[in-house]
Amino acid sequence: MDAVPQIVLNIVIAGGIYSLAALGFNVLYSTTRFFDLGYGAYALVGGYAVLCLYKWVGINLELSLLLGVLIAGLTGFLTEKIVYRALRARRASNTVLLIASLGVFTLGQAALAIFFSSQFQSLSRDIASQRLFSIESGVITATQLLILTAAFAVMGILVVVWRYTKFGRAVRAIADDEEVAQTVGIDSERVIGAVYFIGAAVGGIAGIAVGFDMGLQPLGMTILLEAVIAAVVGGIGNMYGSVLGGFLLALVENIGAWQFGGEWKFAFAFAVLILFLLYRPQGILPK
Amino acid sequence: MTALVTRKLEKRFLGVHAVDHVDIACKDGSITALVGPNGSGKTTLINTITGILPMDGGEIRVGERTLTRVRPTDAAGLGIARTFQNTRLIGQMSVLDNILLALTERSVWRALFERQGQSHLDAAEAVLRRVGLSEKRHANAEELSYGQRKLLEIARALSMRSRIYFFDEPFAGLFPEMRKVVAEILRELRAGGAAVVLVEHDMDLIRDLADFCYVLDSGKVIAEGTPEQVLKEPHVIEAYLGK
Amino acid sequence: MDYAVHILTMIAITGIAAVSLNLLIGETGLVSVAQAAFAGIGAYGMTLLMLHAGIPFLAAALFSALIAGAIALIIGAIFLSLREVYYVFGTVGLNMIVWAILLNWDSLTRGPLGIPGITRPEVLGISFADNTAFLILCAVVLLAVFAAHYAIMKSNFGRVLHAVREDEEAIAVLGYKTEVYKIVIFVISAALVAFSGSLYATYLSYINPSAFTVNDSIFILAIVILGGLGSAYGAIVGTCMLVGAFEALRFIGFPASIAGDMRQVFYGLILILFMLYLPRGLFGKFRI
Amino acid sequence: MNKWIWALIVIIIVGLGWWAIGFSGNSAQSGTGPIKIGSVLPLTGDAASIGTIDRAAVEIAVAEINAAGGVNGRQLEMIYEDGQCASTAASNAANKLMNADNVIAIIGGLCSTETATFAPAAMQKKVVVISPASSAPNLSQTGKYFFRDYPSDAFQGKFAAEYAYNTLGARKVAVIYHISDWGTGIKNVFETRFKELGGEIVSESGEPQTATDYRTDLTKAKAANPDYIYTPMYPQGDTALMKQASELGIKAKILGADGWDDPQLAKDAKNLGLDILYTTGKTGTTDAFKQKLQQKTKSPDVPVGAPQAYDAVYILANAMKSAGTDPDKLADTIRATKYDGVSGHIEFDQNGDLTVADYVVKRMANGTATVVQ
Repeated sequence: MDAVPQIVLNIVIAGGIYSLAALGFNVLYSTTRFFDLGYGAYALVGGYAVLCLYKWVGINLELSLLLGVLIAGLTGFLTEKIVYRALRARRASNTVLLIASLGVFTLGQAALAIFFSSQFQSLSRDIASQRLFSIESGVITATQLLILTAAFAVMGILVVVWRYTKFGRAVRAIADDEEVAQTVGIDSERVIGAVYFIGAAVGGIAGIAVGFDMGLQPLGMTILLEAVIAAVVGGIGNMYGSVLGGFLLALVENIGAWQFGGEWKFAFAFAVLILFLLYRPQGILPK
Repeated sequence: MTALVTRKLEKRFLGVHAVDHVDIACKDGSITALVGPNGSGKTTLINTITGILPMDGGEIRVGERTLTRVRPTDAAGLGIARTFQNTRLIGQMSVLDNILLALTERSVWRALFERQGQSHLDAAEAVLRRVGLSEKRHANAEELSYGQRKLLEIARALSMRSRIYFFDEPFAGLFPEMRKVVAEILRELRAGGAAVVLVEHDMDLIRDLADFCYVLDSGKVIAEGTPEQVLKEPHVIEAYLGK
Repeated sequence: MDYAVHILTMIAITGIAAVSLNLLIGETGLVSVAQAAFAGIGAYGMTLLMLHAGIPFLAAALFSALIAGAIALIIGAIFLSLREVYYVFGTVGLNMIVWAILLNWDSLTRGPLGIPGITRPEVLGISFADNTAFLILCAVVLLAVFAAHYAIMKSNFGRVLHAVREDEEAIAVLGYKTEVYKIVIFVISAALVAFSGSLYATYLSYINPSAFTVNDSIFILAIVILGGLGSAYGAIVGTCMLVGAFEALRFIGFPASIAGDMRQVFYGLILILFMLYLPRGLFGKFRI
Repeated sequence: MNKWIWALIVIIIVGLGWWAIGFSGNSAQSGTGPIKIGSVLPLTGDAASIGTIDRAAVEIAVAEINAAGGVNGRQLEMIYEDGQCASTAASNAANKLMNADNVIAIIGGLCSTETATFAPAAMQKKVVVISPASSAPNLSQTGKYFFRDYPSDAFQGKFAAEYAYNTLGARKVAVIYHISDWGTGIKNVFETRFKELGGEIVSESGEPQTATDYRTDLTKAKAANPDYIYTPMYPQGDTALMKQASELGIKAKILGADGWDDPQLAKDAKNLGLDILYTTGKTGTTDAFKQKLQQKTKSPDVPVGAPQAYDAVYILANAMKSAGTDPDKLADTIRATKYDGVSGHIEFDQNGDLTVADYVVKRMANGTATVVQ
């Protein structure tokens, strides 16, 4: 079975992207305890921002990547400021916040479809010039390696920021109990705004990764589902968990696709999620 | 006959014992008071007994059944009715409907095919008159004052016609003449053979109503006995006044 | 004239789905993004029974509603023990899985090719081939669902649902097995929406998985939010506006090329703006 | 209580409003005014990239006919509605065209999902339907007023199977296909025919139309080391498939369907080191038409259905010149039409399908696609 190395590489490649998506979602959910479905839109904004800057305006790659991530972060920040802050100030219930976030998702996705058309567009300018690295009979391209390193780099940065900086402590305090954190003098509004910026920015990186590796379409549901499943399975509130969840999800999807065909990929991913929700809702690695 | 007994009941929050190996007994036809300063674990104790909070250790014996786990839906089955320190009523529902919830059939199938009968309405009318809320019957619960909401919760508990009642600071926020009505209701329940558990920190009420008394401090029972005995004990006074 | 009949028929069919969803979101506070999945089960169930087993429309529709209810019973029992937010995400997953099954189980559902040639119903000897007659049938079924909604909410069961909506634990302490109540209303709602699927199938005479996606569930959710939580007639008004008003856009020369996406933008806006400024919706009776 | 009354008012307004619109739109086609024709194509949603360009082709044809005096002096008025490649949207769109605009004929459904949804109603309403791209086999039994100048999958699947087995000598074929009425349709016919000839399908895996990750499917296909990989997929899936196939170093040759007939794909395939063949309709697509289309859409794509849509308008116009607007006469005239258009020679059988559907095979090499057979 000479395909095994390639399958392993497929899992590793997909795992990288899923981990990035999960890390961003984990940042948002573990702090605000709120399931923001709009996350799917922030990720897409990242990808499309780079498409617009890099391919249409023609800015050089590194700058457009940076701007793309910032724009995605800004989208998340503004959405929190305009929509969610008002709702939270009114002590709105989780249901209200969830429905509003579903609105943000639908609106974001449709707006992108109008501006960028619903056609499939790839970010990589010249498809063929990838430097390839072959391990046994499996092959991985330069972009994919870059995405992998980005995933672990982002995880590392987040772990360091969350654990060792004053900002990180403030975020964890809010994650435990927002009121208590406020009494201790943490300006929770500003911190949550910053957390939203970071979470959406990481989501943007994931969107860009998908754009380069496979291609962009104004369908945010795929990346949203992957992010949520990986984050929950891996363990909400635990950065290592998100990366573990990302690779686990990639493993299950690829094995499922291998044995039963690609069309059942989503069904498998959801089956895993539901199993975890029932028997281990806190995920593999504890908070 | 003791209606309900707890043996080494425990409830921990992040390792801290809110309820620390508590043994209490509530006899039928008597008013048992749980006394103690704020934050001594009185409310946590009855939340654990009535299943709102899952217990972390010990057991509860009701009649001959011994339980190490109580879920909220089990409370009524064990013959327990209760009120809450800060009321948990259905705010956007009328006063009458809040009472009917306690009167009508619990089983899903009967509920689906039945509407409240005249007997339910009469019973509701009676209990609302008893707590002086008759003319408020069509108002939404959230429109009532704090005291009125407390009374509505007491009325809801009465409608359960249970064997064991937990009242969590039922007198808070009531006008003096309503405090007399509630005290009378407690005495009636006791006379009717029910086991009444009263959480209160107003010593005059305790001396007036309670047959037996447990004093709690930071999750432990530090004294038990009749109100007179308990109030004389030095460490009780110190626990009360010292803080 | 026939176009008006078509739109009113679509309003009636979608209205059935909206009223049944209101039982969940409006009355019980259970957000479900799987209504289109159960409509799909109803549509495919009825069609397969009618075409392969030769069962007449009415029996097939009733039976497919039972099938949808049975599936809802199993799914409900599993999902409703999940915490509120995960439950909602479970319903999104359910819709994705049902759509994937309809799309990929070629031997049963012919997958993307869909099932053509669904004949118009013959109920009690009356043929509903004529569109106006079919509209009346849809209106009757909508009224029946509306009446069922009214009866449920007027019964003791309805009062308990409203209590579950606001403070489930406080009601549990009174001795109500709230899990069972939630499962039963989940099953009833799934069975009722299956009828909208059956009517949709006979009306168009062709069904295909593209009509039962998560986006369709989001559309019905937007209708109920617009119409107002906790009011059946609000759901119908919401349907009139979102189905009726939107079709009118075709006449104002709204550029067809972006009309589809503009609708999605509009649904998104409704969900956001109503949650911000009018959580009760237009005719809702419950402030979530 | 007043809420209830308000709700009733809104319901009545919307209901009556529709009733009124219904009545006003009832103006039958007056003998002299412009002839109203409808078009249902996916302008948004999954197949929007193809639908928008097919619409451009229809616009060019209508403009040309009107410039040349229209039909017996009457101008053609084309009304475009969005089918979204989904059944509910297509039904609403077609219903509006048939019942509010009272169109004589409809050019469209691109996806078979759209056509299969509104065609039965069109047959009842005696509206002629000419579909430029719906290839699902079951549409052949639609009815008297249904035509399609695009070969049914049955032809293309069979042709590809025979070509692969006889000419290419392939014995073991892996299949990667798009799960859609078009993709699944061709796949089913191809597999049955290929097995009849004695070939073997070594692996089969489908992906939704919007999928972007084909790595697992390719790995599975590679592991079965087939002679050829048959890929009936839409253009966007082909781009991703090619890229990932070259990344995975797939050596097996690729045989595509007409979804690959797209100049952009040929350019992308230039230096991917892949041997790609694909079958497509024998379209003598004149370069003149391609220029006109590319100039109007400002995009190099000439996707599936564009030439057919252009021809469909001409066939309809020519038939109306002699048969007028009576549906039955019109249908019989179209059925008898023999027309050489930009999409090739067109003749209809009694089902409204093309009688002759011959295909060519093209190979993608250094940036362009050249006919092989």
